[in-house]
This record gives sequence, structure tokens and C-alpha cells, in this order.
Amino acid sequence: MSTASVLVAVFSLILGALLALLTIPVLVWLERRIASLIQDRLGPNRTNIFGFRLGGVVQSFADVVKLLLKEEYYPSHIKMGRWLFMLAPVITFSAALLAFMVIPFADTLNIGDEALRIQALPVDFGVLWYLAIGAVGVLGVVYGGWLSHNKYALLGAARAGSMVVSYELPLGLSVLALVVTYNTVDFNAMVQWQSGTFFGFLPAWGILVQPLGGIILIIALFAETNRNPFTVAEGESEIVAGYMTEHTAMKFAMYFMGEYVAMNSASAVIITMLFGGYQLPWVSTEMLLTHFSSFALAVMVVLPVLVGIIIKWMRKNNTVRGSVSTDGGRGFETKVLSSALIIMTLFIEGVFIYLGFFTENILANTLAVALFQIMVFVVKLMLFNIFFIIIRWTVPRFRYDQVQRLGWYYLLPLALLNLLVTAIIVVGVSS
Amino acid sequence: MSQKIKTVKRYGERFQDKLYLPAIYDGVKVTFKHLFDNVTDMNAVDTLEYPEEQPKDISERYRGLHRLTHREDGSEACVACFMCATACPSNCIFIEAEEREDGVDEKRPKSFFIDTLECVFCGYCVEACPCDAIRMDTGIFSLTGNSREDFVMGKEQLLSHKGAFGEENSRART
Amino acid sequence: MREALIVSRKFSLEESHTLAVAQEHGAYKTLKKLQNLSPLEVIKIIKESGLRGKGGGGAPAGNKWALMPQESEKPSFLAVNCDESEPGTFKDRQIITKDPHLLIEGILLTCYAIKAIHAYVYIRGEYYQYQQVLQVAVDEANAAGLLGDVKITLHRGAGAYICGEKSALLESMEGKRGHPRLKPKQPEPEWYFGNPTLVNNVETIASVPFILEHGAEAYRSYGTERSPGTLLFAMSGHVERPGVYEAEFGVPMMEYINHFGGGVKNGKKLKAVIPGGASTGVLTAKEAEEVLLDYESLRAMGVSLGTGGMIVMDEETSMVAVLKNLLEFYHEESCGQCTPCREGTGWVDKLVGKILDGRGSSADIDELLEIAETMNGKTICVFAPAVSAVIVSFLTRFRDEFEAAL
Amino acid sequence: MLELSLFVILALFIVGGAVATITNRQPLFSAFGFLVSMLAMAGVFGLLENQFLALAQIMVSVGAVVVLNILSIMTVNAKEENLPKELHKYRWILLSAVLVSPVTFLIYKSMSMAYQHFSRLETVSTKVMGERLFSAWVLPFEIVSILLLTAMVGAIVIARKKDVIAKETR
Amino acid sequence: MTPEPFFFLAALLFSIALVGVVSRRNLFVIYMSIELMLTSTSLVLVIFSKVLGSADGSVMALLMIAVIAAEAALFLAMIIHLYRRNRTLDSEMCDELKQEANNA
Amino acid sequence: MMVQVIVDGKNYEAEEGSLLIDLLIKEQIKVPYFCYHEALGADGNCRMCMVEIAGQKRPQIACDTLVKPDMEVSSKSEKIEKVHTDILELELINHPVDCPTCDQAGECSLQDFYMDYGLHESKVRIEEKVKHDKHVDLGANVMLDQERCVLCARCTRFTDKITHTHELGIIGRGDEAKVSTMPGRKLHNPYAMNLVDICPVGALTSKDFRFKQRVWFLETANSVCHGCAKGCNIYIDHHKIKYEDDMIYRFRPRRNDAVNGFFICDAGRLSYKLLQNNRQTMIRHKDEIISEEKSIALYQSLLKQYKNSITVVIDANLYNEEIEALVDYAQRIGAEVCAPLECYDDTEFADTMLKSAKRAANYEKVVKMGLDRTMPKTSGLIINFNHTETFYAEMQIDFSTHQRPNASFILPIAAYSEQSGSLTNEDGLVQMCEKAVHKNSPSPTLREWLQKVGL
Amino acid sequence: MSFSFTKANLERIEVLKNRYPSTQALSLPCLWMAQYQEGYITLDAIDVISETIDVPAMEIYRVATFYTMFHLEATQKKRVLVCKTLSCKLCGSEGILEHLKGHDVLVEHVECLGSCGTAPVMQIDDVNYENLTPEKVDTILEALR
Repeated sequence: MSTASVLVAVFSLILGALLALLTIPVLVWLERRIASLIQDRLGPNRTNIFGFRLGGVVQSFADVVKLLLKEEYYPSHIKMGRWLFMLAPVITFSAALLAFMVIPFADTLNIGDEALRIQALPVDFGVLWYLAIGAVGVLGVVYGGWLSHNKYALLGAARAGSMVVSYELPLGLSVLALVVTYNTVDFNAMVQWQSGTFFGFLPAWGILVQPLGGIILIIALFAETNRNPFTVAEGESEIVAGYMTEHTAMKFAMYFMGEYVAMNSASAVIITMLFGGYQLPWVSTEMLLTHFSSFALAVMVVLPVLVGIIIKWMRKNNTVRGSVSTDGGRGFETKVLSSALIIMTLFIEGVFIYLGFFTENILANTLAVALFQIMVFVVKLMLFNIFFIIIRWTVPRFRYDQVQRLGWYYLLPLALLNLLVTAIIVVGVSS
Repeated sequence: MSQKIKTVKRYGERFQDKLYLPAIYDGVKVTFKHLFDNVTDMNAVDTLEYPEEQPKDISERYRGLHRLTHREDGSEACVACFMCATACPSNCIFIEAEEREDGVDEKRPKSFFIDTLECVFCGYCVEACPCDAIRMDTGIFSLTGNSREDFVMGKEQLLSHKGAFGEENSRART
Repeated sequence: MREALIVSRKFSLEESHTLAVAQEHGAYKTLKKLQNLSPLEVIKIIKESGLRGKGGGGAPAGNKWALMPQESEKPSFLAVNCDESEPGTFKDRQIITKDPHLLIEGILLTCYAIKAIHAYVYIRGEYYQYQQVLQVAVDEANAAGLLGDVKITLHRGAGAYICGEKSALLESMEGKRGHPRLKPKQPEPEWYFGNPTLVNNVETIASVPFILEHGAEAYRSYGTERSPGTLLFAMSGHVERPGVYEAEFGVPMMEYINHFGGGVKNGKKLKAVIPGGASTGVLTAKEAEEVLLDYESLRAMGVSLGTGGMIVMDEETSMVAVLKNLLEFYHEESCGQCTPCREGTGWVDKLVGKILDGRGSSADIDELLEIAETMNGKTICVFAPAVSAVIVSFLTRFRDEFEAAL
Repeated sequence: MLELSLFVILALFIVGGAVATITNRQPLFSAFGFLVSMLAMAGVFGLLENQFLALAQIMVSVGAVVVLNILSIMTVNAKEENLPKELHKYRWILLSAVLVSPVTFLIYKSMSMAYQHFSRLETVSTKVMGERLFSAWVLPFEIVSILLLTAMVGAIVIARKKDVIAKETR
Repeated sequence: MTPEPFFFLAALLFSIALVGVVSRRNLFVIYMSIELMLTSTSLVLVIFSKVLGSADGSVMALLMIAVIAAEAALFLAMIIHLYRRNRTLDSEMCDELKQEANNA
Repeated sequence: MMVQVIVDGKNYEAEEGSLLIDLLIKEQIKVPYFCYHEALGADGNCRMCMVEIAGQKRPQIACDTLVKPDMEVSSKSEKIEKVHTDILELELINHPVDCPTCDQAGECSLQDFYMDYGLHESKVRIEEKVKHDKHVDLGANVMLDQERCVLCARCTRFTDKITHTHELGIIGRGDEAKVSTMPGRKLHNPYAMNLVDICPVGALTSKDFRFKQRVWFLETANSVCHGCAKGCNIYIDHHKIKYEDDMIYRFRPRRNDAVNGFFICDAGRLSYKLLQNNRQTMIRHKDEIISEEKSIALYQSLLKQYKNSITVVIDANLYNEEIEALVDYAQRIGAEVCAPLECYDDTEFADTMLKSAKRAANYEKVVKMGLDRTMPKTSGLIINFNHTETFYAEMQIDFSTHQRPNASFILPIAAYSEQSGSLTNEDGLVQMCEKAVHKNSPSPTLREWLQKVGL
Repeated sequence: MSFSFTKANLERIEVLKNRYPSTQALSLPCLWMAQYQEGYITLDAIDVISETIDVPAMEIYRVATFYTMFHLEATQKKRVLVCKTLSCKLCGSEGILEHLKGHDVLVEHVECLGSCGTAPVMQIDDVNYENLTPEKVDTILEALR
């Protein structure tokens, strides 16, 4: 094993862990801010570190600290299996975390004669892995609910369990259809397949190639991750908080974070399988590498524009109203952040000028492209997460029977049909 | 009679409704519009930034902290009839009565405590008071203290609260 | 108009209150007749004569006498009611000052009939000067040995209208507060310290000698079929010659007023007449033209004859002020035993006062009628119903005047 | 060396899980032992360089079987008094373990003997597996699919409530 | 690495599961023990597949897993049915087909 | 002779010639009344108890109507309700309506009837009402408020007919009438506080209970007065304020025609104070508070030490059950029993009504059981069960409800209000007392102590 | 006690005792005697009456407060009772009352004095003065001084 491969593996692992874990507070913050903005409120925007609020994202870190420092409390009626009661959230959380680890963040790096996968777990059966590990997560929910010795928790656990059983089938079948289409179980290969075009002009994204399967996949993943409108397992209007009624402090936080990691993984899977992964449409990795200077030029033009828009927006919105006189310091924050952004932009501009017009370093170009693809991936991931959140604050929760009806009566037959049609077409095209 | 009954077609019968996705799309359109508007101008949001911005629209019917009203001569209007304590659903009013010596009335509270931590601010005491001696029109909605004892309001404290809606109303109506 | 002098025969005589003058004009003659009559026969004659109680109620006197036990372990008593406090009534005072021996003779006859050994004359406290006249007459008669074994005691009241009510009178005579007693559920005599007692008005008793002397038929020849005999009608207020004049029942009211009283004072127009003492209601001038002075025709008008003490009011009189004056009287005189009367009289007084001061409202008039309804028939004695009747009759007849005063 | 230590750890999990499965009184804890055992078994499959089978093991045994198992346990939701009264549970387990131990030995011995016959260790790739499955093993594959269908129908029929069955057969 | 430890593991797992089947009366435990026995068998198949370098063993193991799933469905349905009828999870109570001793 | 009476369409049986109101009260047919009282008879002045009687033109007062065969009575018709409402309105005209400050509120007839019949707005403004004295101290713990009086004359009839002391009377007339004593004179009879119970409204209130607590908070338990051997039936009115201890606020007489009728004496009524003052709550040994276990050990060792010279002293205020249990206990530990009674004789206290010279509640029980009624002879150990006399012995153990100065070893016991039991009164009648007070930290009852230390 | 009946009154009481079935009936006559003797009724007098006729003092007191003609307070001035009831009012008692304000007497408004035919009327020391005019009032009061 070469140094490069070790470096890339370590980098990918760290990147995977960061993307999975660091997005939790960001997602929590996004969830709160978007919810409040949709409802014409402000949401958390006060917590700060030395006057730096970052729009309130610090609040999430404060919450993490709070949850970590909270008293570890067990309800007195939980007599047996406390260890499992405590372990259950860990199962859920780690399953969700592991499922995220097979997502490719950028195209395979070709350094020398080695092909290095930018994947936390560099495997070529990512789809199978995701399906296998994703199924384990619900066990934590079920055990946690059961061991709470609480009827609400039990109901929540039973709902979560049976919902997973119901939606695993359409999920698996739609994935299968995609697997048949792409003819691979490797996520990276799927992304590469999608970098082509379709009818000459459409990007060959999964959602366009497999629209029905794609929608089924999205719906099934919403259900699998317990997001609205499928939050029947929590159902606070009926069963308090579902399976996590009796869980406190870090135990609760594990469930809570597991949910966000699962959402994050689901977003990653959706964009990887249906929205071209780390690719920009019409632009494949080879194209970027061969026409690097024009790519660099494009970045040099677009980046300052974007940064300018962001700074302008920040100047306008990161202020206090006239009626709020005492909560100052936001102007300072804006100034600091703006200068940081500008410096960063200038640096990137410089790098691209150097790479695009003054040298012909293939390795550097490859790395730059990989970093760019990671950026694209992260942006897509966040957009899809925001989509998840907007859906949550738009659609009311389904009733439990409606959830089951949808799963069994509509999604399952449709997924089967989709698979059949796909198989026929694939066989027809290839023969 | 029968002509007046209008049969409204049940919503959700059409294929489009059953598909549900167009409905979700419509919903997202609404929520996204709000999101977009608010993101572009966050300060237009109606939320008060509370500790700095104090609410200005507390209505006269708002049930704030309690107070005891005064008579014309400035003494307490309360006659310690215990009606408030009787009506109180959380049993948080503690009164001790004594003979009133000044000849204005017969009876007055020797001590009058409201445990505001137990209080549910239902306003029954105000409804029950036959002398208009207790009111919740102080407009005080935020109570702070360092100990539980700080939240137990005594007679003097309750008498010292001012009504928020005009001083001329602070005399007990008889 | 026929002259009818039964009680007031001797009123016009000089020194009529002395025994000598009285005996000269035939007093005490009927006592001799008693030798031939048993007590029951006396009662029978009285019953036949149709003599009605003249204290205001107009109940047949004979029936009341018949209730007295003829055979009894306990002594029987006669109480003569001379507590005439009704505004507008002042006839008994004429009898005890002008012809006390007629009363004494009547007492002796009555005592014989009801086998009473002791007669009390309850005289209101304000009549002390007239009481002394009677006392002298009683002492004279006693000295002359006319009383026999009957004792006559004069009992002075002390200023309480309600003591004119017979049970209150007895209470007062017992030395207590003049509170009317709860009425017995069946007819029975009154009880004085547990002894059967007959309570009759002075004029009633004073009518007895005439009946025994001339017989029941002679008495019945006066008056109407159902109201036989005569009454000492009285007149006061806005008349030229107020005073007490005896007339038989059934004479037209205006004829009486014009004949004896000389018409309305100063030639003014008549506005209203209170027919028989303050508590009998009020009549408008038009009604007064039509009405006859007897129990039945006045009852038909919705008022009552009472004691026959008419109060005449001329056109300038304010009826609101009149009612207020009367209600003040009732307010003052209510004994305060039963709630409706005690509280009601005070309230109506205040309400009418309010109307008189111009602070009233039409709701107050309705309220007055409502309170009158409440006071009617729910008390121990008839004081409150009388007040009620007065209010109702004033308000129904002169409502427009009340409304004008609002 | 790494392989051996991994094997030992996985083997310990498998055995521990299995022992937990058969000793726990509460079926739910048994199921947890079973779950651990199954997951570790998948690890062993992976150790044998058969990733597909490992993932299939997780997907089916864990994702389907264990979840179903737990759901059934929760559906039954047996109270403490409805569980069988096993007074001398450990005595029985020990007794049968003693009785069974020769069997263990026999199986191990026979398989070791079979191994002495063959002497190659080779990786089986997923691709080869697929090709074999859809060529030589296609009949068993179809039979298994029919078996699955039958099992599904059978399970539904058995687990239905009685009155529902009675109503529909009438 | 030699396959012997694997064989030993399979044999041990099978025996433990056998002990469970023999000694326990809880239907769920019996069911899971049977599952464990099946899994140990598939382990043996996988080992042999690797030892022989032939895919057939693995394929058989794959089919085995499918059979395990089918068995799970049926077995669990039966347990639920039995529990509904007997209100117990005791295997001793499933004795409807047993002939009474005195009638024999 | 019992005859049938129809009231509101239902048949009832009543003694012919008895008062109709008695029947209505007995059958709990709601009819308002102020002046009638079973002990005082009818007076007919309040005019509230109007009923319609078939054949009578006008409504009649039930308290002056005698029951006749086949009488048809209606107490609920619209007309009668109107009459009640109207008369009630008149009652309230001059009433000050100061319920907030009135102690009677909650047990006030006027208030109750107002809620039943009135509920109208007052048409008279408070300034127009007749003013009287609101604050007259009648003496003997009775306060008079003449404005609240409805002049039912119950109080004057009580002083006239029951106590024959004639202190009270209605003076004045019309709406100026009021209840009063002679100028400058006070109530002077030992039953004066019954006036407070008799008064249907808040005109007569108890100075002792005045403003202490509102009556609707009070809980009531049936009990028997422990003031003397008469055994008057009482209600114990007590209340537990949140976070505080259960307190007795007053005693009220409970009707029992066999013993006390409607009344109790003032001494008995105020005896509740003795129950709450100077209570012993701790186990004390030589000025040292000791634990229960320690005290039991100490008790046992003392018993052993003075094995043959123990005397058990029993108080004659204990319940029957306690006395029996104590006698039994004394036999088991081989002790002599005595129950000194001389100190309870108080001829000055006695009168012909409800006060007995035997000032111990269970005097008769001690006599009946034939216990030794003299003071204990000199003895080694005296175990004193709540007797208040001072004894002379080498060692003395006191089980006591109240504090005893100079006691060397004292164990607290529950007072009679804190447990249930029965008493034998001087006529031999056995009467039950309920447990009334639930203390936050109750002392053990005597029987519990016996179980703890005993056998 | 500072009050005692005069000998004459005591004799009268003895006479009256024989004329009534019960001594209680004497309370009114005794109160009259006491009032004439002292000018008003003292509490001592009530106690003496109570002893004399064996009736509780409270009972006597109640009776004394019931009747308007008994006075429980002393007055130095002459009591003039003026009738204000209807007949007298119609005939001008209000003018008389107004006129009396100019005199140093204690004017008491009383209800009907029974002289409606000779209204207006006033009573001084149990004597009725009838058909009053303001001038007549002056001469009467002058004569009585």
C-alpha cells in the first residue's frame, strides 16, 4: 500500500465521520431555523461565542453540551435490562452512522496506477451494505421501546418495527430496479453511470431514468428514517414521544442524533443514486480534468459573485432592529465574517489562477477536481436535507393505518411493476 | 327542506388527490414562499426579540400578576372573605383574617399570601372576589426570583403592585 | 234624608256626660228588661238585629257573642275597643265624652249576655282627657250601684295603632308589646290570660241598649237589608263642617257630605274621598257621586267602609303626597312582627318618597304594586293587606298622577 | 494473526450470543443474544471472504428474521406469569450439555477428517456465485422461491385470528 | 489460517443450539435455537465452499438463508397462534395430539 | 293518631294535630324558614314557610298549620315559589348583604334560601338601608350585628323559654325593631353561645370563632363532649390548612333528644381549646427526648425492676375500650388498678340543665366496672394513664396527652379527637365518638402503645 | 335603686292588682305612673316595676320601647305633639309645624291624634288643642309657660 492510498483512506474516513457527525448540529439548527422561518418566526439566534453567532448554529453545540452534562437518569420502574436499555440508542446511532460510510464523496482518484476510492469504507458493494446496515437500526428502536416498560414507548417501538418491515420491501425493490438499470451495486459506478447524458441533452440522472423507482425510493427512505409525514413512531400527539419517552440525556441524544444521521445518509443515498452524486450535470470527471483551465476560469468567475451575494445578504440580515438596542455586536461579526470570506475567495482565486494558467500539474488538478466534487456533494447533500426539512414542516403526519396502507397497497405493487418493466427494458436493450 | 341540503363532493376522490404528490407540491410552494421571504429579510419577521423588545400589546384582559386594591382612604379593600381561596383551583392563596379596628369595615386580612409558583393564573380569584379587592391587571407577566420564597407574595407586596391600565382604576369598585 | 239617631241621641244635650242628665233621658232603663231575658235570648236578639261590628271589619256582632262559652270554669271578660287610631276616625271619642253612660249601659248588657264579670275599656293613650270623662262616669255609675257585680276598668294604651287589632289589643292589655296573635284555625273567642274574652268596638256596644229597648226590628228598620242600622259617620279634610254625624247605612255619600258637611271647603271641586278611615282605599270624585254608604256597595267599588271616617280631598290635593303621608303613617305604626309588613311598609314609604321627590321611575310604580301584592294576605294580621289595598287603590285610580310626578 | 484474533473475537460473540439465547428466561433478551450471534456470523462469513453472503446474512437474518422475531415477541407480549415455569432450567441445560458434548466432538472430528481429504483454501467471488446460482442451481432457486411463497401464505393463514377465518370460510 | 477453528465453531454452535432445543420449554427460545442450528449448517457450507474453491457451497448457503427466512415466517406465525390459543409460551402445553395414558 | 298527608303529590304519614312544618323538616321537603325551631316552637313571624293547602284561598305558613287527615299540601308550585321569592326579597331589603365579612356565610339560612329562591339584584341601595349597630358585644362570647338580624326572635325565645334568663328582647317597632339587651347589661348564662347556633343568620356570632375560618372549609366529625359525665353530643369542626396541621376550630351541639336535645353548655363548647394547648408530642425521659425503641426498652426494664409493686392509674376520661384494655393489661402484668374519681367531683359546676357535677366523661364506666376509686396507695411504680392528679411513688411513668411538669418519664398519647371510641354517660348510655383530627405526625393511641410495650 | 314609686302610686298598684287576672297586665299602668312621676322612664324604674309586678325587666323594657308615648330619655323642654296625618295635613299641619320651630319646645311629629274633624291639632300634656292657627298656637304656648 502506497502512502497516497493510506492518506486518501484516512482522509476519506475523516471526511465521512465529519460529514456524518458535524452535520448533526447544523441539521438541528437548520431544522429549527427553517421551521421558524416557515412559520414567520425567528428561531434560535442568540447563543454566541465571543459574539459570534453564526446565525444561531452555536445553539446546537450548546444543546450537545447540555445533553452530555445532563444527569443520567433511569426511571425506577425499569428493573431489568438496563444495560440494553442504554445500549439500544447506541445501536440505532451506530447503524445510521455505518450506513453513511459507503457513500462516495468524489470520483475515484487515479494516482499513479492506483485507483483510490474517496469513500469512508472503500467497498464496491455499497448498496448492499446500506440496505443491510440500515435494517439493523430499527432494532435499537424496538429494544429501547420495549425495555422502557411504558405503553407509549412500546407502541412507538411496535410502530417503528412494523413500519420498517413494511417499507423495507418497496425500498429493496426500487433499489433493485436501480441496480438492474445501472448494472452495479457500487455507488461510485452508479454515479459515473449518471454522469452521461440521456436522449442527448438530459443528464442521465436516476430520477430521470427511473422516475417511478426514484419516487418510491425517496418515499421509502422518508419512511425508513422516520421523517414526516411518517413520524408515527414518535407521534407525540398520541403516544407522548414514542419509543424515546423514557430516554433522557445522552440516551435520548443518541436517538436524536441517529435520526439526523439517518436522514443525512438517506439524503446521501438519494443524491448518489438519483441525482448524480458528486457530479455536476453534463460534466463528468474526465471533462473537468481535460478542460481544467476553462473549469478554473468558470470557478474564478462564479465564486466572487456567490461570495458577493452572501456578503450582501449577511449585511442586510445579520443586524438588529431599531427597537432592539442592547443586543449589539452583530455588525462586528458581519465584518469579520465578510473579511474571512473575501480572504478565502482571494486565496481560492489565487490557487486556481496558478493551477489553471501557470502549471500543468496533473496531480494537483486531480486533487482540485476531487475537492470541487466534494463541495458539490456537500451542497447537494445540504439541499436535499433542506428538502427533507421543508417537507417535514409542510406535510401533516399520516395516520398509522394510512402509512401501512400506502406501504402495502401502493408502493409495493408499484415497486414490483417498476422492477418488472425495468428488467424487461434492460434485457431488451442489452440483447 | 330537502332542497336546502347541499351535497359537497368529498375531497380526495380524484386521481390527482389520491396521488397526493401535487398536494405536497402545493404545500411546499406555500412554505417555501414563506421561507424565501423571511430569508431575504429576516428583520421583517414579527417575532419580538424578547428581553430587549417588551410586548406593548398586553390587553386589559391579560391575566398578569395579582395585586390587592385599595379603598378611597388607601387601606386595603380586602375583607378576608376567603372567596378567592375557595375558588382557587390550586389552593395557593393563604389568608389569615383579623378584626378590623378602624371602623371602615369589620374584617381584614392579617396576612395574605399567594404562592405564585403554585398559581395557575386562571383568574378565578378575581372572578370570585365580591369586593374587587384582587385583580390581575398589573400586566406583569414575567416573574423572577432566586428562591422559592421570592415567589410567595405577601400582603404588602401585593398592595404595592400598580395596575397597568390607568391609576384611576386602582381603587376598588364597590 | 231621614234622621237616624241611635247612638248620638244625647250628643246635643248640655252636660250629657253626667249621670243625672243621662238618666233623665232614659239611660239604664233597659237593665230592668234583663230580668225577663236569659243571656242566650239577649244574644238571639242581637243576632236578629243584624248588628254589625263597627270597628271597621263589619262582622256580625251576634255571631261573635255566641262564641263566648256560657258555661265555663274560667271567668269571661269583655274588652271594649276604644283604640281608634285610624286616621279620619274620631267617633268613639264622641261617645265616651258625650254619652259615656250609653257605653256603660251597653257594657252591662253585653256582660250579662256573655256572663262576663269584668269589662275592660282599652282607650288609646292620646285620649287621656276623654278617658278621664269616662272614668268619672264609671265612678258615678258605680257609686249609684248601677254596675252590680260587673267591674269596669279603663286600660290606657300608650300610642300604638296596631293595638286596635283585637288580638294585639289583648296582648297590650296583658302588658306586653302589641303584637297581633297567630289566628286560630277555627272560630273561637279571643283569650285574655287564657280566659275567653269578647272584644267589641265602643260604638257596637253603645248600639246594644237601643236594640234591647226597641227590639231587633226597630234596629233593622234603619239601613239596608244587609247593613242594618246606623253608623257614626265622620268627615274631615276639605269640607266646610267636618265632624261626626250619625246616619243610617245606605245613604249616598255625596248627599251625606253635602247635607252634614256643607260640601267641599271654599267651593272647590271634589277630587277624591277616602271612604272610611285611612286604610280603606280611595274613591275618585266620580265614584263618590255614585256610591252609597254601606258595606256592600263600597266593597263593590273595591274599597271598604271601615269605620266610616271619610276624608275629603279637593282638586288641589296631590295624591302622591297623600299616599306618601299615609304610607309614612303605616311605616311608623307597623308593629314589626312579620317580615312582609315590617320591611314592606318601610320600602313602599321610601319608594313613594322617591316618586314624590321626582326621582322615581315607572319601574318604581310597578314595583310598588308588586310589593303590595307580596304584602297582601301573607301576614298575621290585616295591617299589611290594608296597606296593600291602599297602595293598589291609589295607584289604579290615580296612576296618571303618579306617572306625571316621575 | 489479525485474522485469527478477529476470528476469536467473532467466535466469542457467536458462542456468547448463542448461550445467551438459550439461557435467558425473557424471549426478548434471548432474541438479543440471537441478534449478536447472527451479526457475528455475518462477520465470520466476511472473514471467509464471502462479502455477499455476509451482507445477505445481515439483511435476512438480522433485518428480517430478528426483526420479525422481536415483533412477534412484542405482539405476544407475554406477561411474566404466562412464560413457562422452568424451575430447574440451568440443571436441565447442564444435563443436556453433558449429554450433547460427545455429539460436538463427533461432528468436529468428522469434519476435520473430511478436511484432511481436501487441502486448498480459495476465495469464491460473488460473480462466480451468481453464475453458479443461475445455472446449476436454478431449480433449487425456484423451489426456494415457491417455498417462500408457501411460507408467506401459510404464515398469514396461521396467524389470523380465529373468528376472521370462521367468517370468511362460512 | 486453517479451517479447523471454523469447524469447531460450527460444531459448538450446533451443540449449543441443540442444548437449547432439548432443555428449554419456551417456544421462542426453541425457535431461535433451531435458527442457530441452521446458521451453523450454513457456516459449514461456506467453509467447505471456500475449502473446495467451489461456489456450490456458497450457493447452498444462500438458499439456506432463504429457507431460514421462510421458516421464520411460519414458525413465528405458529407461535403467535399457539399463544393465542393456550395463553402460554410453554411447549408442554402443545399436546393436543397426545394420547391419554390410561386409554392406551 | 297517624294520618295520611299528601305533600307535592306524595303520601306521608304524620301525627294528627302536629305541626305541618315538622313533617316537612322530617321528610326533608325543602321549605324555607327562619323563626321556627324545633326546640323553641312556632312564632310565625318570618312568614317564609308558606305552603299551599288545598281548599285554602291563601298560602299558609307551615309552622302554624296543624296536620289534618287527607290534607293536600303543595310546597313547590310556581305560586309558592313566587311567594317565597317575594318575602325573601323583603327579608333582604334591610339586610346589609355583607356576606364577605360575615362568619355565618356558608351556614346561613338567608344565604341558602337566597340561592334557592332569590338570586335577584337588590333593588335597594346599601346607603338607603336601615342602619343599626353592627358591632355589639353581648358578652359571653357572643357578638351581635343588628343589621343582619331578620328578627326571627329565636334568640329572645331561647333566653325566655330555655334558659329563663330573659336577657335578650326585641326592642323598638316596625323596621326599627332590633334585638338587644337592656342598656348596659350583658348576657349572663352558661348556655349563651347556643344563640350562635340558633341564629339562622349572621346576627349572632361567636367571638371565639369569629374570623378564624370560613365554615365551608370545615370538616365535621360526630363526637361526644368530654367536659362532664353528661355526654352531650357534639360535632367537631376541624380543618387542615395546606402545609399545616389539622386544627379544631369549634364544637357545635349535635341533636340528641335522649341526652342534650339541641344545646351544649359554653364550658363544653370551649373545651376544644384544652385539646390543642400544651400537648405532649415527644417521648421524654428526664428532660431528654428519646426514641421510641429506647423508651420501650426503658419501660420494659422498669416493669421488670418493680415487678411486684406496680399500680396502674386510669383516667376516667378515657374511652370504654381503653379502660377495658388497661384493666386487662394491668392484670397481665400483675399490677393493681385504681381510678381516682374524687378530684372530678365539682358540685359548683352542676346545674339542672346539661351540666353534671361529675366532670369526667367516662365517670359512669369506672363506677360500673367497680374499679378502685381511691388514690393509689404508696407503691413502687405508678403507670399513669392520662390522669391529671399528682401521685407520690418511687417511679412514675406517664402516658399523657398533655404536658406534665415534673414528669420524669412521659409518653405522648393521642387525644380523644384523634381516635374513635365509646363513652358511657351518667345515665348509662354508651355513645360513639368518631375520629376527627388527622395530625400530620400523630401520637400513638393508648391501644397502640399497649401493643408496642405489651405482650 | 334611685327610683321608687310614691305611696299613692303604690296604693293604686295594689288596687289594680286586684282588677287584672295577672300582675303582668300592670306593666302599662306602672310605666305610665313611672313616667308621670319622673317625666320619663328610667332603667331603674323598669327594674322597680319588674320587681313589683314580677315580670322580667327585659320584658318591661321591650314594652316601653314599643309604645311611642313612653319616653326613655329626659327632656327639659315642653313636649308638643303635632299630628301630621292626613286630615291634619290637608288642613294645614305643616304650617303649624313650621310655626312651632320658632318656639322653644320639643316638637314631636306624631301620627293621628284622633281629632281629624277639628284639624289641625296638637297635644301638650295630654290635652288636645284643636282647630289650630299659628296665632292660636302662640297664645296657647304663652298661656302654658
